[in-house]
Amino acid sequence: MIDHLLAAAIVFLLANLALGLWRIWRGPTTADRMLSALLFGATSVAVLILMAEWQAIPALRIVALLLVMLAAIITITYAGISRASGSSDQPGGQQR
Amino acid sequence: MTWALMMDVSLAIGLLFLAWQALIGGSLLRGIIMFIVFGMVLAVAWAWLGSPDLAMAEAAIGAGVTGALILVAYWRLKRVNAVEPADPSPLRSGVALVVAVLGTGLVAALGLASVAALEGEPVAGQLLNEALPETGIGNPITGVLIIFRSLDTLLEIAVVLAAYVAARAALGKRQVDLPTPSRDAPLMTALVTVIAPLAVLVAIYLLKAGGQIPGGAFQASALLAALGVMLVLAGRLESTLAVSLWVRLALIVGTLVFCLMGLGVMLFGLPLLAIPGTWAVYLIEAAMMVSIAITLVLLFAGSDGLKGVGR
Amino acid sequence: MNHPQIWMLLAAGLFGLGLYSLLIARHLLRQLIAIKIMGSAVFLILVVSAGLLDGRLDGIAQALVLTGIVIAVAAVAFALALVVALAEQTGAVSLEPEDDDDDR
Amino acid sequence: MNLVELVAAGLLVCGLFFYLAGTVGLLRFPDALSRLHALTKADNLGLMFVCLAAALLAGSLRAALLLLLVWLLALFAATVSAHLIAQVSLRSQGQALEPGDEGGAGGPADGESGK
Repeated sequence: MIDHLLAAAIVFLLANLALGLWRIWRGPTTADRMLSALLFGATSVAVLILMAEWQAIPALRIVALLLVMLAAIITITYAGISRASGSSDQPGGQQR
Repeated sequence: MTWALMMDVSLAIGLLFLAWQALIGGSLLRGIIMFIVFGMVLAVAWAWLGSPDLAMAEAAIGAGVTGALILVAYWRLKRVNAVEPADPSPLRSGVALVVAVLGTGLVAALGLASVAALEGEPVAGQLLNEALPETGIGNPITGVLIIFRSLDTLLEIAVVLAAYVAARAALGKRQVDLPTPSRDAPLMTALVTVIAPLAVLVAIYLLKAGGQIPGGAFQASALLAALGVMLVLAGRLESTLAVSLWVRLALIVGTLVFCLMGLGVMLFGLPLLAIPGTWAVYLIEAAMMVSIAITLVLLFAGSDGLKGVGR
Repeated sequence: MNHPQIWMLLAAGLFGLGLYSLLIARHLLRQLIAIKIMGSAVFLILVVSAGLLDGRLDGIAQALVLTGIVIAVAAVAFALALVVALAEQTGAVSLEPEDDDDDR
Repeated sequence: MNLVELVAAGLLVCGLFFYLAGTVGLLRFPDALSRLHALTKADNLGLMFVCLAAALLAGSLRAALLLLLVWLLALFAATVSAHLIAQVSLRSQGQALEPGDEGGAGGPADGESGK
């Protein structure tokens, strides 16, 4: 029973990710795209934690830990780049 | 439809969609971000396929370090105002489409044939499982990497070193600038203070645990490399052209220890590259971890050395 | 991995996408991403075609792919150094001449 | 299904609800800053519930501590990431700081908002 729930939760989270993809695809600003990368980080971590229970592979928790650090590193890189290059967004990237 | 089938299908569709987005259409920056996300989802896919080792390596290197490398290269290209190439001609797209469809068909046919040919148990894996208990190493992947296919691994760290030397030769003896602007962000210090010691701790844990459970030198060095990249970007490590003996030593220590161990055992009548015991496995792994991590960080920084920066 | 066929088809699809993009893209970074994605497809094929042993993936294939991931990142770093050097010296990020598109 | 599993299931459903809320916010909110606000808060709360549920199911102190570490780290990383992304977003809302930086690169056109 609980196995089914875990599996359903993982599939739900993956579907959630698919929704988040729309925001990356759409933008409109690069900040939005990074935001979605953040969403991917947070959701993949939850997927891995649940998968560790479902498949009974404890090592996946360590993978989740690595993924948290990784998402932070990517954001720092991106923020650094967009700051150092003045403006990463084209003028059209302004929001309403 | 079982849950497992749903997982297979949704991960496959997601990966295909992300690859499509990363490669075709849209701006290059969007493509790069999509590629990073592709790496994250691929890490989840490896986990789902039952390989935590590959998931760790993919998360830290495939998505993290590679993503940071490509983003920084994009930034450098923008700074030198490189001319962006025009769109390809329709004729060329048509030819490429035909080639790609043929290639896809060929790979699909080969792949499906190889799956269909998988009747019995895999012989090599069987032999591996039989031979593994004698070595005292519980993790089959570490066993393969260090004991059974040690020549591959030795050549592999030599290739990583060669890539560093070649990249240095390509960029020449000059300072490459890096986007290190977030140094004064108020929360950055706190983040670095927490993550840096934790990452070192987890890396050492992975190295030690890698003998028996998922983990090992490659995963640990991937994590350390990702940490190094973060420290460089947070302005805590600065690239320098000053050559330091320690950095040079750290670059080659993996290859050096592996070679010395491989040759040294011949003095005791063992064959070339034989591993005299589990202690040797851990020694080689530790040396490899240091070398690969520092090589990847220096490749990222595009420099000869690194120096710490005070606050 | 209950359905290896799905993963094989995924690998073929990734390979085809990468090949297509490699052939039509002119920006070197885009071509590099294409090669990386083709590489991921190859890794998938390698692991999936090795099959399962007692419900676990084959250790040898996993070790080979692990090696491959590390080599791939080193190769990418080298390729990026070449791209940056090219751009700094010639101002181009493509290996093709700008004007004549249709001569090949 | 015993009591522990029941509690874990409840926590899990709570967590999924917050994930859904975060994604809805990401899709529906009008500007980048409010989307940031929705995503980083809701998702981390969701992650907390998921971690609690997983810790209950795992039933070992070691696993629970590791999950706690994952959650704390995620919370921390999300804080800093949100701060940095907000900075970027604010800066791009104003004028372009170095106009020379853009045109020459041939317009990678990040802001194809018309798309």
